Amino acid sequence: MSLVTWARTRSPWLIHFNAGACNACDIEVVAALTPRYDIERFGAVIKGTPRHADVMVVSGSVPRKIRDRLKRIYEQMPEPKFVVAVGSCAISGGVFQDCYNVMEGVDKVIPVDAYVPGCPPKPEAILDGVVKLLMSAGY
Amino acid sequence: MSVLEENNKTVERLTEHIGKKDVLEATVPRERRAFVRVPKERLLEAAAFLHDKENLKHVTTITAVDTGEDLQVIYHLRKKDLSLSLKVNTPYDDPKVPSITGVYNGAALYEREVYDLMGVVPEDHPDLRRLILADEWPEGVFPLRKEWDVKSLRKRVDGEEWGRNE
Amino acid sequence: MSNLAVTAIEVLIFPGILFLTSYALYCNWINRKFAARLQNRIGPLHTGWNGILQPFADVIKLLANEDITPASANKTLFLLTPIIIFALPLAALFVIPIQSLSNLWSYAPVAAFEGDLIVVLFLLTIMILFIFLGGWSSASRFGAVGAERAALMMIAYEIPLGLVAISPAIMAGSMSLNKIVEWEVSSFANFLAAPSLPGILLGVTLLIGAGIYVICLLAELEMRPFDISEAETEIVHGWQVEYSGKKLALLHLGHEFKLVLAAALLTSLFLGGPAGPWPIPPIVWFVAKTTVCVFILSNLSVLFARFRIDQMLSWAWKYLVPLAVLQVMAVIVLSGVI
Amino acid sequence: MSEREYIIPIGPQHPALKEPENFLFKVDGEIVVDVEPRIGYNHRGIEKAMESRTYIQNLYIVERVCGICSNAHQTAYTQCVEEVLGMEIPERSKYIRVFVQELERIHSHLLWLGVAAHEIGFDTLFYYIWRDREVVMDLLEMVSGNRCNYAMPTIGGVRRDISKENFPMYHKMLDTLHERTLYYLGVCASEKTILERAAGVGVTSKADAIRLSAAGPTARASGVESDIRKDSPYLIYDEIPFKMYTETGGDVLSNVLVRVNETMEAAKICKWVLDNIPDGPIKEKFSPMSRVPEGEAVSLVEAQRGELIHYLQSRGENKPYRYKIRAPTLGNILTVIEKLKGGYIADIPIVLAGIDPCFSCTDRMVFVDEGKDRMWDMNGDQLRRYGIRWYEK
Repeated sequence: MSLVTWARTRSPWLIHFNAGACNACDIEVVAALTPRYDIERFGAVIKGTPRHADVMVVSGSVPRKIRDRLKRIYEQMPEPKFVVAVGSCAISGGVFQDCYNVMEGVDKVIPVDAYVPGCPPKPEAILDGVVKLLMSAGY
Repeated sequence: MSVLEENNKTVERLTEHIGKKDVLEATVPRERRAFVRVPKERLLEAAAFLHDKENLKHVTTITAVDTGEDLQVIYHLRKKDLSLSLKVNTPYDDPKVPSITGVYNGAALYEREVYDLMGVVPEDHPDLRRLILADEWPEGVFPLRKEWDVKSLRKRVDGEEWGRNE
Repeated sequence: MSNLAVTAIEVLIFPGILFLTSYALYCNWINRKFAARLQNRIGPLHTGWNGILQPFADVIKLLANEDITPASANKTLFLLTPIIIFALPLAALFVIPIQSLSNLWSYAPVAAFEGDLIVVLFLLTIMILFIFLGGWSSASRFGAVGAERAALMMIAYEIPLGLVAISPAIMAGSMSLNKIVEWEVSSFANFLAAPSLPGILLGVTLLIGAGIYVICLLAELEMRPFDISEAETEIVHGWQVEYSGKKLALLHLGHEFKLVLAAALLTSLFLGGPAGPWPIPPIVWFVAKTTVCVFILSNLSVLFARFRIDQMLSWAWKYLVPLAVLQVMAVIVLSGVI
Repeated sequence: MSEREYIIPIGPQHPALKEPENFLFKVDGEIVVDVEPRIGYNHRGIEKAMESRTYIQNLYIVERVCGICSNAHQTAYTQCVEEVLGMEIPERSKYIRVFVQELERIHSHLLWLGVAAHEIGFDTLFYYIWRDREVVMDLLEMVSGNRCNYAMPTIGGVRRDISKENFPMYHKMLDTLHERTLYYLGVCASEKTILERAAGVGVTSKADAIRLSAAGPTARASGVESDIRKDSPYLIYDEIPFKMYTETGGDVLSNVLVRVNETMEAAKICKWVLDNIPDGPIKEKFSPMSRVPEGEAVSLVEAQRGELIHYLQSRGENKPYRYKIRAPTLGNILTVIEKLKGGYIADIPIVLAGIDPCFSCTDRMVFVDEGKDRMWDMNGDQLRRYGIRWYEK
């Protein structure tokens, strides 16, 4: 494992993007920051701007209008970049399949590296998803 | 006086004000709920009466329903102990209703919402833009109307099957 | 061994660039860890012992990341700003007395000259100008607002910062940090030998000065409650919003150098610098004292909510500036007595 | 538009908004001149979807209108359907619904309080509040099996019972919550930096709140006595002794005080429910293919963010003919625009957060307007123009 790889797996900076989620996933992502779960133990920090981030945590079923924004935010991230789809909606549209205004899954818009199922997944699961992604993302 | 009697009184007073022949339908199914239907020409009068005289100062929302024969617009007005739904009908080919934003300032966004999704045009609305609908959304496609189902809507808007492949 | 070789080692390795870089990363870890513990969290844990390598990993990762320059940014300025923000505090650190290589018990700085305090203060001010330019050149609206705020903030805290830093210099009768530290050591020894009322008064005055200084440093470091120029929830990351990859790494390192510089200045001006009782060498004292200073800074920064820019400005002009002026006047009066 | 003004877009991806939303602010230096909300980034087309699903399927989609007020939406939905059915649900299930609803109120208000602290840059308070919020999350998990989206109410009652052996533990946890909330009330009402940022910021007068039909805590913070639990009692709220809190300031601080007081009141309601819950069955039968007779119903529920209305029109099928949801946030958007005008950029996040916006609720029926092109013409300054063009990329 090279030094750079080591550094990357130890320092995932996240950006959280809500692509039309029902908020349940989002509050669980935020809960992962708080004292009981404390994602900073793994060196992960939530950043506000895509330029600073390595991993994008996306929740939601991607409604029609957010599609371009999602792409744009993804393109603004510096390489190498990873995407974690959090929640059933982000994976397949979940309960919103067959709604006229949703994309049914983040992977229809941008490449996804890890999926965290659940409606909503617990904060532990989100942490686990991020850590597993880093441990296995070709390193 | 019980709440139910009070509610009945309110509806009676409204009927008196509008005139019996113009109240097409008036029910008080249970306490704190009432449904009244008036012709759309009398809507403003009824709304003003309810706002000024009956103290229904709060507009909860506006619902539009595609009944199959015409469009029905339901104004949900509320005060303590009564939620009154004021209905008007308007035909497909001339889907205009008077705007109640002058009486109820809080109705501005709701009227724009029904304008977008059902194609109900509130006349004299102070700021009636295509605020909510996207620019690329085709003109004249109102997704909540019964003529569209999810599949045909997607086909019409995107020109192809969109999203999950069946 | 020529003198030149010793100086080269001093500049490059110890107590020069290498030491300062690792020390800056250490201070960043201390800051994060303290803040996390005060917020009931654990903070970095799995990277090295108790996460001590976390800042190192962050910097390495940022250095390896793609470097994006927005199409509409002013390329030259955008490139220049991180380099300057990285270099300025590093340069300023060379005049801080830490540890000399020629003698284990000496703490003569790498580059000392009469008036180096002025240079440090000047560099601190220049840095804000470059922050302003950096934010402006990124052509992002958040960047512009952040830059504007940074400049506004500078107007508020730069004056008390300078005034308070001068007061130990007045007592020492020198503008050299090294001389100020020497004066502190000797006068403290004198005071212990023969306590006097003016001595106590002077101590209290300088303590007030140190308090003002800490507040100004919080603003200088853009730490809460003065992180107005990079307020995450308001204007994303303010002037840093567009930087990524190597440039961001430089900005980070620059910020951490600034933290070290702030702690070192606080130590040198008010806490007797790296001097301490005999069998322990200056470097240990330096590390211990600056760690305490970082602790104080991070402790204060988690205790408050962020100020609004107008509140901060009016507050600084209403209370901080007059207090700093009074403090300096008191020091001048006392210097006549002693 | 004058030379000095320029436009700051907030959203749809912005740290202050945990949800995708777009507000366009015209600012003059640090002062906000005008605000234009663009809602619709979260529009999923739920109302249309509900018309093609059966009543039982709709339970789940209605729950996911919003993950924070999921129980409020489900309660409103089940009430609507039960009213059209003419079904009287068992007494015990009403108590359980109220219990979960009030727990959800505690969870939502604490969440909001933490986020509000985060918005004014007070992260320490945010972490402390969210740490204590985990107590109510645990409690909800024990009661329902999930931390969010509890799936408790169903048509005809509730899906799960709560067991008596756990009541002492529930009581203890509620006591903890009450005590911690009291502590935070003290912090919020006395800590100087919070007062500086919250008092007198984003003021709405009582007259404006009534005129713009503000709802829920936002209205109550302006002194409007409007609470569905009192105005139009549902379930067993007419039996529960509880107090409605109002403040007169209409600013962010009043919003905080109203919500914190409500949190403590909700804890008391939960304890009352535990003390008074009757024994009995918990649900009536309603099969997935059951038809609902022709009729219509309006259901009002006091969700955490204010008055929530569901309207159902049935035509005797096993699917609704028309279903309409209006979440409280849409009712408060006009109010928040009034609040923001003339304020500072720095106050935007806290004022926006002040109404506790929940756009995933709001946007089920709204589309987006990007309308970027308009901004181009309005923007004279070359550099700012660059900024916008960059934003487009």
